[in-house]
Amino acid sequence: MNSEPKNTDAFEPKIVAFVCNWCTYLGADLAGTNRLEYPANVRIIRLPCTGRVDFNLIVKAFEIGADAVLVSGCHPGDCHYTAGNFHARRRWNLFRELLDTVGVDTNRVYFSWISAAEGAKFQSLVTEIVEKTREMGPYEEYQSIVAEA
Amino acid sequence: MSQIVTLEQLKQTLGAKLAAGAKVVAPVLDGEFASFKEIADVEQASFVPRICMQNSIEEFFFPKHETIFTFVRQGNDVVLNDAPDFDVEQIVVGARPCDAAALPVLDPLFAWDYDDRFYQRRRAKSTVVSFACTQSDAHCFCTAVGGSPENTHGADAILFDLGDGSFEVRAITDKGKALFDGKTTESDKVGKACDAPVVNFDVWKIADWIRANFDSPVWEQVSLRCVGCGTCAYVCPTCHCFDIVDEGSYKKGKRVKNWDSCQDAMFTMHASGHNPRDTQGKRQRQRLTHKFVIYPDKFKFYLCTGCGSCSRSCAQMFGVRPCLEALDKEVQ
Amino acid sequence: MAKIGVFTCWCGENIARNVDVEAVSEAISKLPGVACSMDYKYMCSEPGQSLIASKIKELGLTGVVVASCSPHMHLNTFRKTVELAGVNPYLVEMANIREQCSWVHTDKEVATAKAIELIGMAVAKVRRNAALEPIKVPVTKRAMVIGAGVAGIQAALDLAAGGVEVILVEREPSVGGKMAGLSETFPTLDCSQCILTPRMVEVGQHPNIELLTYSEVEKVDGYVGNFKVTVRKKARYVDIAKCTGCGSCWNKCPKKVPNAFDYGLGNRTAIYIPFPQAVPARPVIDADNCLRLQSMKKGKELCGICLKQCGTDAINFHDKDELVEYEVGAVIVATGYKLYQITKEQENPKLQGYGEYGYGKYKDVIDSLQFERIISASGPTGGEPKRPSDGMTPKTVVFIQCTGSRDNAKGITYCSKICCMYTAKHTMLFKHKVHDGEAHVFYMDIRSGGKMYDEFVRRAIEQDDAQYHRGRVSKIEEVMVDGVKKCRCYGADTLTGKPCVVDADMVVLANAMLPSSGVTSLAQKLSVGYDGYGFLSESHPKLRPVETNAAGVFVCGACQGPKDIPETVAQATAAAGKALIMLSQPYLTREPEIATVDERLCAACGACVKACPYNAISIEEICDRKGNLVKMTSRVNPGLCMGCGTCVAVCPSKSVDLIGFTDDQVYAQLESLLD
Amino acid sequence: MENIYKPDLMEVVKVKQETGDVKRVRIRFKDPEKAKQFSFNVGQFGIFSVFGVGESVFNICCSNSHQNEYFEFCFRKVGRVTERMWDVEPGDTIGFRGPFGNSYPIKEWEGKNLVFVAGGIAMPPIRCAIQYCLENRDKYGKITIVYGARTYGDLVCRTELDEWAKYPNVDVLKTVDIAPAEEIEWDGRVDFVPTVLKDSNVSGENAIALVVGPPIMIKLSLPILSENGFKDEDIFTSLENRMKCGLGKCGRCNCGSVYVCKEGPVFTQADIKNMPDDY
Amino acid sequence: MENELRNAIRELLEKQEIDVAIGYGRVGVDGAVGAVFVTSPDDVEQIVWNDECRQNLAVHLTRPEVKAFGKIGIVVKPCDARAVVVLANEAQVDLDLLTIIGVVCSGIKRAKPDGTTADEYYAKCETCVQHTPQNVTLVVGDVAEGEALDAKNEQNAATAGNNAKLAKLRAMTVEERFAYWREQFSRCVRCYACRQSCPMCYCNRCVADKNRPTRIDTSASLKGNFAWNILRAFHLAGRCVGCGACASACPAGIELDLLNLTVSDAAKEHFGFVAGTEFGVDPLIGTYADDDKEEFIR
Repeated sequence: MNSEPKNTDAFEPKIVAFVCNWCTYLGADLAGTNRLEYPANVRIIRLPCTGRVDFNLIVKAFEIGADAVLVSGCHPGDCHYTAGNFHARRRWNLFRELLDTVGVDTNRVYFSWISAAEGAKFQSLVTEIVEKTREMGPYEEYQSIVAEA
Repeated sequence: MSQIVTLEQLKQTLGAKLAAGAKVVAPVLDGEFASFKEIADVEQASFVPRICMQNSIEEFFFPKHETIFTFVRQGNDVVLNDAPDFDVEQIVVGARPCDAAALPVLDPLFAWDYDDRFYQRRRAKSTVVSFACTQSDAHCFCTAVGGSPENTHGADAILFDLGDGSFEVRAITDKGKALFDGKTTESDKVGKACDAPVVNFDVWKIADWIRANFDSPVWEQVSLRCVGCGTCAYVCPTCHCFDIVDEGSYKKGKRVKNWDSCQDAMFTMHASGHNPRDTQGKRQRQRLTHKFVIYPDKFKFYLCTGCGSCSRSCAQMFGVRPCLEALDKEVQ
Repeated sequence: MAKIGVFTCWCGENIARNVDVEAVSEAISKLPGVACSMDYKYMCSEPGQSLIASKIKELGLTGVVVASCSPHMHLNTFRKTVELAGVNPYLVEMANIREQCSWVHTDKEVATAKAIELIGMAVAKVRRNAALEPIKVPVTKRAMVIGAGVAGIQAALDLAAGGVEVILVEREPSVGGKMAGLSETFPTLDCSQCILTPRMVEVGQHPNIELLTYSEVEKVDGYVGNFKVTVRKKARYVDIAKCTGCGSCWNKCPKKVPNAFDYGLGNRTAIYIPFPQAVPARPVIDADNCLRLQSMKKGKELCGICLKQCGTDAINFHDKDELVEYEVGAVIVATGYKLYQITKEQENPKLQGYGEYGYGKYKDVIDSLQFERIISASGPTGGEPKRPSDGMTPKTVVFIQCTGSRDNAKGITYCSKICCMYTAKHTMLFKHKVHDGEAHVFYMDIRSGGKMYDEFVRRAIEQDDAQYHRGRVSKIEEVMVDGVKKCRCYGADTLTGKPCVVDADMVVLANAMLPSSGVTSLAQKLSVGYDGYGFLSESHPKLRPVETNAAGVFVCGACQGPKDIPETVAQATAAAGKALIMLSQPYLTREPEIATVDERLCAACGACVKACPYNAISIEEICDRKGNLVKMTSRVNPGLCMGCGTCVAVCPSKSVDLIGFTDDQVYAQLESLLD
Repeated sequence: MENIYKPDLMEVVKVKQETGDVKRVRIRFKDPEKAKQFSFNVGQFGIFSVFGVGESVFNICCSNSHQNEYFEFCFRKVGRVTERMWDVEPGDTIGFRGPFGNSYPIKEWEGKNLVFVAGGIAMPPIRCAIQYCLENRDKYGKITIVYGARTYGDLVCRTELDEWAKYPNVDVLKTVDIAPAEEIEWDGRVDFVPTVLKDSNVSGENAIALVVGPPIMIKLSLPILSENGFKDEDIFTSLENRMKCGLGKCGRCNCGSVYVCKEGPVFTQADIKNMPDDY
Repeated sequence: MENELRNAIRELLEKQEIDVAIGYGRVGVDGAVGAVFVTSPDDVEQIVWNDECRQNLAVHLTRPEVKAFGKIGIVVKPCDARAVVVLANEAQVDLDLLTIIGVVCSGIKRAKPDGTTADEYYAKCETCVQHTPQNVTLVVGDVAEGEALDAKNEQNAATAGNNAKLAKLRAMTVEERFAYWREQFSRCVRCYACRQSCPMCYCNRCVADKNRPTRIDTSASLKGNFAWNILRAFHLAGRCVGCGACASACPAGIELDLLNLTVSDAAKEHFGFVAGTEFGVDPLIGTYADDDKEEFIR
C-alpha cells in the first residue's frame, strides 16, 4: 500500500456511472453533440434501465477503485420501460441508508434523473461530482479494505 | 523442584520477542469474547487459562485464507509470482491443550506425499505454549479422544496457573526450553490441572458403529436440528477442509486457499448439479466419519481433540459431543 | 483467449482532433485477447465496413469492438456488417469515443487515455457476449379495437379493409361515441351525424368486423401477436338476434330516466336505444331502472310491458353477463375522452373544481357537450336553442373557454386544444339560430392553428359578431333581472383593463378534456403507460406516435391526448396501419436481449413477477418426465419481455440475468477499469 | 520448498471442438525442462486452470506415448472455469498441476481381451486407455468398444471411433439414444449402451472391462458384465468426485476412508463394493 | 404454559392435523434448548417453553428434510411468527400444510459465548412491542400479560436495546462508522452461519456461492467480508423480521442484527413497511409508489 500522502493536485478521481440507455446515455450523447466540455473522469456503463442497477454493482464499483458512483436514468414518468426508474428509486432509498450505516460516505454515491434533452445537466452534474470528489480525495478507506489480504 | 515464571516475566519474555520482530499470538479479551489474536503489545493479551475461545490457534498455522500465488497476464503470456514465505518467528501462547494437540494431528496430513509449505513453514517457525486447564465444562470431552487438561501433545511448553500471578513452566521441547531459558526461577510449587472431564461414551465403539452404519436413518434423525451453518468447522482446531479459488480480474489476480466446511451444501456439488451429500444428515455423517473413521484409518489420530468448541458455539445446540452421545444410544 | 478485433474510427477529424487514434489503436493491440487493432478515417463508410469484414474472415474473429460514435448512431450498422461477414451480430460492442469523449474533452492526452479505457471496457464486455438469435413469435391475424367512437370506427374499418378480422368492443349500447352526439363540426359546419352515421352502419355490417357493444375488456393475457382478451358482454336483456328494432318496447316502457346521451337534458325509457341512429339499432334494458328487473330482486314480477309488447320474444329478463375470450394479435385502444366535471368534489386530489361557476347548481350553466345536444337537430329540443331551466330561448349566452384547462393553480395544466374552435363554432351556431342574440366569449388566448381554423374563428368574430373578451370569469351568480333569471358573469377584459359583467341567459363552459373514465384500469390490464391525468403514453412522441411501450398495443384518438376529429381520424388510420404492418408478418422478431431465469436455482419467491412492468414473468411448474412436480420457478415470456432488467435487480438470489447486460458482462467492464 | 499448489504454465497447442459443448485441448509445457521430466500413466488426471477464473479437474485423455511433447484433456462447458476454458485458442497460456491419482493397471491387462464401455462425456477418461492399447495393439486380445451418447451431436471423438474400428480385431459398437436426423449418415445403433453391451455378448473369459459413464448406465451395465462372467476385480471404472487440491489435503473427495484424488480415480468394482455410496 | 403448549401439540398430533411438531426441547449439552421434532403424541413431554428458547424455528420450514414430514406444526415466538408470514408471502411455505403455534413471549435470555444462558435478555427483546404472536393458527399463553409487556416496552423502545445501539452508531461520523464495521467484519470467517440460521435465506444457491460472475469474493478477506455482509443486509431489505438468529449464530459475534435493523428501519421510515405483519403483502423491493422519497436524487 502506498503510505505516502498522495499529491491531491495530481489526483484524478475515478467515477463509475451506471446510466440508462434511453435517457441519461442520450443526455450524455447530447452533451457531446453540443460540445459541452466536462472532466474526463467518468466511465459510463450503459444499461437498459436504472431498474437494472442493483446494489451489488455499486459495491463492485467501489471494489474496483471508484472514488464515486453515479446512477442516472429517466425522470419519473419518462421511463422507457414505464416503471424501471420507480423500482430503482425505491431501492436507492435503502442503498443509501445501508451505505451510510456501514460508513460508506453517501457523498460518493450520486443518483440523478437526466433526460435525453438534458445534455447540459449531464455536463454540470459530472463536473460537480468530479470537483467534489477531487476535494474529498481518493476513497482510500474502501481501497484499504480491498487491498488488505 | 519446578520452574516458575511470573506473569511479569512472561510478559517481558513475550515483549522481548515482539521487539525482536516475532509474531506473538495470545488470548485477547473483548467484552465477554476471548479469542486468539496476534498482538502488538503484551498488555493486549489476557493470560488466564480459558476453555471457551472464539477461535482456535489453527488459523495461525493454516490461515482462514491465504494467497498461493499471484498472476499477471501479459498478452498471451502469464507470469506467476509465489506468495512470500512465512519467515518470522511466531510464538503462540495460551493455547488450550486441546488446541495444541491439533497440530500433531494435522502434521501428517500436510506432509502426506506432498508437503504443504504454507503450513509447514509456519509450524517450523512457531513455538506453542499452552495453558493447562483450570476448569472444564459440559462441552469438554478431551478424555474421550486421548487428551487431558494437562495434555502436552503439540505444545512446546505448558504453563500451569499457580493462582498467585505466576505459572509453573514445563518445557516439552527444545523450542519450549529455549523460550523460557533463563526466564524462570526454581520453586517447590507444583501446578495442577483441573480434573479430567467425565465422558460416558466410547469413541472406539462409536467409530465402529459409524463404519457399519453408513446408510442408517439415524444420521438424518440426529442431525435434523442442524441447519448446516458450519460454525463447528470454523471453530474446530482440527477441521482443515479448504477450497482453492481465483480472485481478481482477467488481467491480474491471485489464487487463494480458503477454509471450507463439509456442512455447506455446495461442498461436494458437481458442476452437473449432482450432489452426493444432498442432505444435512449426509453432511453430518461425513463430518463424524472424517473425524472418527477416515482420519484415524489414514493418520492414526482422531481428527478431534475434544475441545468442545463446536457445541459451545452451535446456535442449534448441536456439535460433536451431542452427536456422539446420540450415536452412543445406537451403539448401546 | 478469444480473438477480438478492435476497429477505431477517426470520424474524420471529429475523433482524431482530440484523440490520438493511432496511439489508442497501438495500446489496445496489447490487450489480452485482442487479435487485431485497426484504425480508419470513417469506420461506418463502405471501405471501413469492408475492413472489418475482411479482418473477420482473415483472422476468424470471435468478437468485434468498434470504437467510434454512440451506439445509438451506428450499433445497428456494425451489427449488419459483422453479420454479413459471418459473425453473430450480438458479438459486436461499441465504445463511444466521440459523443462521450472526443467531443467533450479537449485535452488530447486526457481524451486519448479515456478512449483507451472505454475501448478496454468494450473489449472486456464483448469477451463475455454470447451469440444470440432474434426471438420469433407467431402472430394471430386478428385485432381488437377498444372503443367505437370515431377513432375506433376508423381504425376498425381500415383494419377490416386490410383483410384483418376485427373485434370492436364498445361499452355503450351503440357505437358512435362522442361524435354521434355533436351538432356540426368545425371548420366546415357540416353535420356530425351525416358524416359518422354511414361509417357506423358500415362497421355494423362489415364481414370482417365482429361488433361487441355494451361490452368491456375484463382481462388481458398473453403478449404481442398472441393476446388473449377476455371481454365481459354485459347483460342486455334483449336478444339482438331476435329483436328487429321495431321500437314497440321502448315506446311503451313506463319508466323514464334522464338520457345520458343527452347529458341529462332529455329523457329516455328504461328499455332504450341511446339515439335513433344507434348501431346496432337494438335496445338494451337499463337494469338499475327497469321496474321488472328491480322487482325481481325482491322476488316479484312487476311491469313486464316490454315483454308483452315484443313480437319476436326477444326480451329475456334472465340474461346474464357473459365472459368471452378472444385471441388477437394486436390491440388498438381508442377509448376517447370525457369532459372535466368541474363541481367541487373531485376524484383527483390535485384538482379543486370550479364551484364559483355554479355548474350543477345553476341549471343554465351547462358544458359544451350539453350545448351540442341543445343545438343539435336530433337533440332534446329538436335543435331549438332553449335553456334548461325554463325552456326560454336565450338571448345572451356567455361562453367561457379554458374551464379547467391551462390552470396550474387548481385545474389541469394542459391546453384541451379543441375548445377555441368549438366555442367559435358554438357562437356561430347560436347566432345562426338566434339572430338577435348576443354571444360573449371569455378567453385566455385563441389557439386556432390548423387548416382553415383561424379563418373560422375570424368569421365568428367578424361575420357573426361574437364578442370576445380576453379575460377570465371569476364568478357566476344567479340573479333575477326584471323577473327573468339571469346568470351574472363577473368577468374582466384585460385588453381594456376593465371589469366586464354580463347578465347571461345561459352560460356554456368549455370544460377541459380528460381521458374517459376507466382508462387507467384498462391501461394496467394492457401494461400501457399513462400520464398523471390518465392519457395513454405513446412510445415516442415523434417517431412512434401510435405505438405504446406494450408491444402490440396501439393508441389513437383522445385517449392519447386532446385532439379534434381530423387528427383523431388520422391517428386512427395510422394505428390501423401500424397494426396491419405487424399482422402482415408471418412471425414477429423481437430483440433477444431479454431476461432469462436460471430455473434450476430460482426459488419462485415471486419478486420478479411483481416487479415486471410487462407482466412478462410467471410462476411455472417444473415436472420430471413422469409429470411429478420437481419445483416451481419463475419463467420469462420472451414474447413479452422488453429487456429492462428490473427483475434482475429485484431477484434476491440473482437467479435472473439480462442477456446482453449480464452481471458477468458488467463485472468484466468494471474489472477492466482496475489499473 | 516447492509450492505444491502452484501450477505449471502450459501453452495451448491445439483446440478441437468435439461436440456442441465439448472441446479437446492439446497443451505442452512452456518450460522445456519440465516437458522433458514429465511423465504420466494412463488413467491419471490433472488440474487445469484458467488464470483469474479457477481450477478444474479433468482426466488426461490421451495415451502417454507423446508425454514429453504434449498431452490432451477434454472438457464439457458446464461451469465457470469450463466456460472460460471454452475461449482458449492456440498460443494461450493455461495452468496445469499433476499428474494425480492412480492409473489403469494397463500392463497387467496385456494378453487379455478388453471391453471399453462409455457413455456421453465419459469417453475421454477411457480414450487414453484405448489409445494406449491400440498403439500397443499386439499386446492385447480382442478389443470391444461400446460407446453411446444421447444424440449424434453428443458423441465425443466421433471420427476417431471409425479410425479405431479399422484396427485388427477391434469392434466399435456405437449407439445413440435418439435417432439422428435423416440427412445424417449413421451406421450405429439407436439404443441405450447397456442394451448394446448385452447384445454384444462379450465374454468375461480372460477379459477386462472398463466402464465409465453416467450412474444409470453403470448401474445397468454391471449386471450384464457379471452375467457374462466378468469378475468384480476385472471391472474397472474411474470416479469423478469433486476435488480441489488433488493432493489429499482439502478433504473434499473422500469416499469413506478412500481419498479419491490419491487412491483413485481408478477403482475396480470390487473396490467400489467396499466403499460407501458417497460419490 | 409449557403444559398448555404440550397439550395443544398432543391434540394436534392425536387428531393427525400435523405429522410433526417442531418445538423446543432440552437437546443440547447440559440440557441446552434447541429444536426438537416430535412426531408422536407420546413424545410431547420433550417439548419445553422457557426464556432460553432462542432459535427461530422457521428456518427449518424451507429445508427439504423437514418438508418431507408433510403437515407441520411449528412453535413460534412473535418475532418468528413474522418470519413465517414472510415465507408464506414469498411462496416458500404452504399454509395449508402448516399449523402455526404461537407462544406469548416475555423475552428471551441471550446465550453467553460458552453456550450457557446469560442473566440478560436479548437487546431485541428490550425494544420488542409485540409479545403476542400475530397471524398464527393458535396462541398459547397469557395474551393480557403479553400486552402489558408491549405497553411497558413501548415507553422505552426508542432508547433501549438495539435502538440505543443504533442511535449511538448514527451519532458517529461516517469515518467512525466505517472503522466500526471494519473491525466487526474483519472477524468474519465466512462460515455463512448467519445465512444458514436465517429463515429468509432459503435461496437454492446463495449469491455467495454463485461464481458466474463472482459477486462476492469467497475469501474471508475484508473486501469479501464487506461485500458479503452488506449485500446480505440488502438481500434482507423488507424481509428481515429482526429475529436475531444471524447474530446469535455468528461465531465471531458480529452485530448483524444491528446492521439489518438499519435497513428495516429505513423501510419503515420511508415506506411504512414492516416485514411479516400481514399475509398477502407484496414485497418491498419489487413494488414502488409514485411518491417514494426522492429528495436525494439530483
